[in-house]
Amino acid sequence: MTLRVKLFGPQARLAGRREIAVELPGPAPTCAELRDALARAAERLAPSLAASRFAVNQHYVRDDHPLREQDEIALIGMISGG
Amino acid sequence: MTLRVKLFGPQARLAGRREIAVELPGPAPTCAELRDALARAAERLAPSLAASRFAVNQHYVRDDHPLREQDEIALIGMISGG
Amino acid sequence: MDKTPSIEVRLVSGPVRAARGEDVPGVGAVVRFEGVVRPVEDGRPIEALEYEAYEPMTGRELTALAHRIADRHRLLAMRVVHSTGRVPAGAASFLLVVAAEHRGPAIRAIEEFIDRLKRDIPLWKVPVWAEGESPGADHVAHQPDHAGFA
Amino acid sequence: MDKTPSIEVRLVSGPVRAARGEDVPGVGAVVRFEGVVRPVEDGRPIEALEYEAYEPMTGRELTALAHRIADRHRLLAMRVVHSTGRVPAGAASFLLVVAAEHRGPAIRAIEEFIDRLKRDIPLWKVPVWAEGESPGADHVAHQPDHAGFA
Repeated sequence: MTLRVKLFGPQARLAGRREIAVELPGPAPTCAELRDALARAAERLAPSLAASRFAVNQHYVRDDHPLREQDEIALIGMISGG
Repeated sequence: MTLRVKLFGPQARLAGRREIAVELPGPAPTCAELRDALARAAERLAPSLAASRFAVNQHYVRDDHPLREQDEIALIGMISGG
Repeated sequence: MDKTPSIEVRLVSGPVRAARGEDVPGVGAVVRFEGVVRPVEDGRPIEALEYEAYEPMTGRELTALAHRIADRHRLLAMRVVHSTGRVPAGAASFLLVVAAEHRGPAIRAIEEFIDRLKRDIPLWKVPVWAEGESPGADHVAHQPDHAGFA
Repeated sequence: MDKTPSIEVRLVSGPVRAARGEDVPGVGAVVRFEGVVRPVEDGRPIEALEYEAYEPMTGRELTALAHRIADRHRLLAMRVVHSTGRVPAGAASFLLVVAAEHRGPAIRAIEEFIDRLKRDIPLWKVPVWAEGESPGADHVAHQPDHAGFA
């Protein structure tokens, strides 16, 4: 399935785009699998991925969270408010 | 000699006055001796004296500081700014 | 304190506060502390606190303390304002503003300044009890009212 | 920072700030934190920071955090304002005001809120380099300028 992941801030600059599409096999891939796929799809994101979290449909989820094609997925990393 | 000690805030209320005169023997009594004499001269001050300091001529001094009759002496205790 | 706190959260487009020409350059954190007179002292309602200083010693000691704290925490700016005389409940008697490059030193400077203030600076406060509240024997029994000292 | 800090100390007669009708009763300490955009990022001059949020998640997480901190420290009031978009150097991008009975919880609430903000809240900043500063390869090499995202 194709998952679309929103990018923000420095990670959007690193990837050169605000959204990235990733192909993942299986009916319900997890966030952990998405993380690995992102590192391959956008090399420049790789160093910041370990310290990043995912939000699915606007809520933080854990790495074992299963993903569906219609989910709104956001990569939340390199944050620094204040 | 006669020493005049300025009182402030709660200690002035406790003693019922803003200045108290204390008689002390000797040519150069110390602040420690003054403290003891104050406790006798104004019983209601006694509980707060151990945690009080003296200022002489507008500067904090130690307990062994020798006092002269013309000194401006202030009892600095029960302070609570802010 | 089982009341619900008043909470307001907003995202705004653009600055929360514009740049000010008079600011010291390089500031990253401004912390402002206001000490407010609470309406109760030792469990009894008060109208006000009456503050006393011992000038010029009080001002001199406050200034020396401000310099020590500013040096230790490498502050860029510091402002201290303290009341003397009568301050009604709900009003502020003390203002401390510090500016620093980073928030850690700014916050530590605030804490340390107030700790030192309460220990070392010749400043006193005396409660002015609310009307109808008779002064307790343990506080000002057979003492003249604070007004008698004015 | 070997400049002499700007230090001002004053004793004033009467309140430093008058009582305000709208205040929550019982307040003893009001602490206000302002986060200001510094003119340098990673050692290079910037013109501004560009803040991004992910709404409505950002506002919802900020509000939840405010309630958690207010409960834990028994605050009487809390106000949070954060910028999105461009904030020039010297301007404030973040304002946090807390009111509590005592200063300890107020100061701890400020510290804890900011720690959590930087760890948990979806907010990002991107430097807008000062004119004449070419972006370093380690930062934004062959990336479109942030304006390309607007």
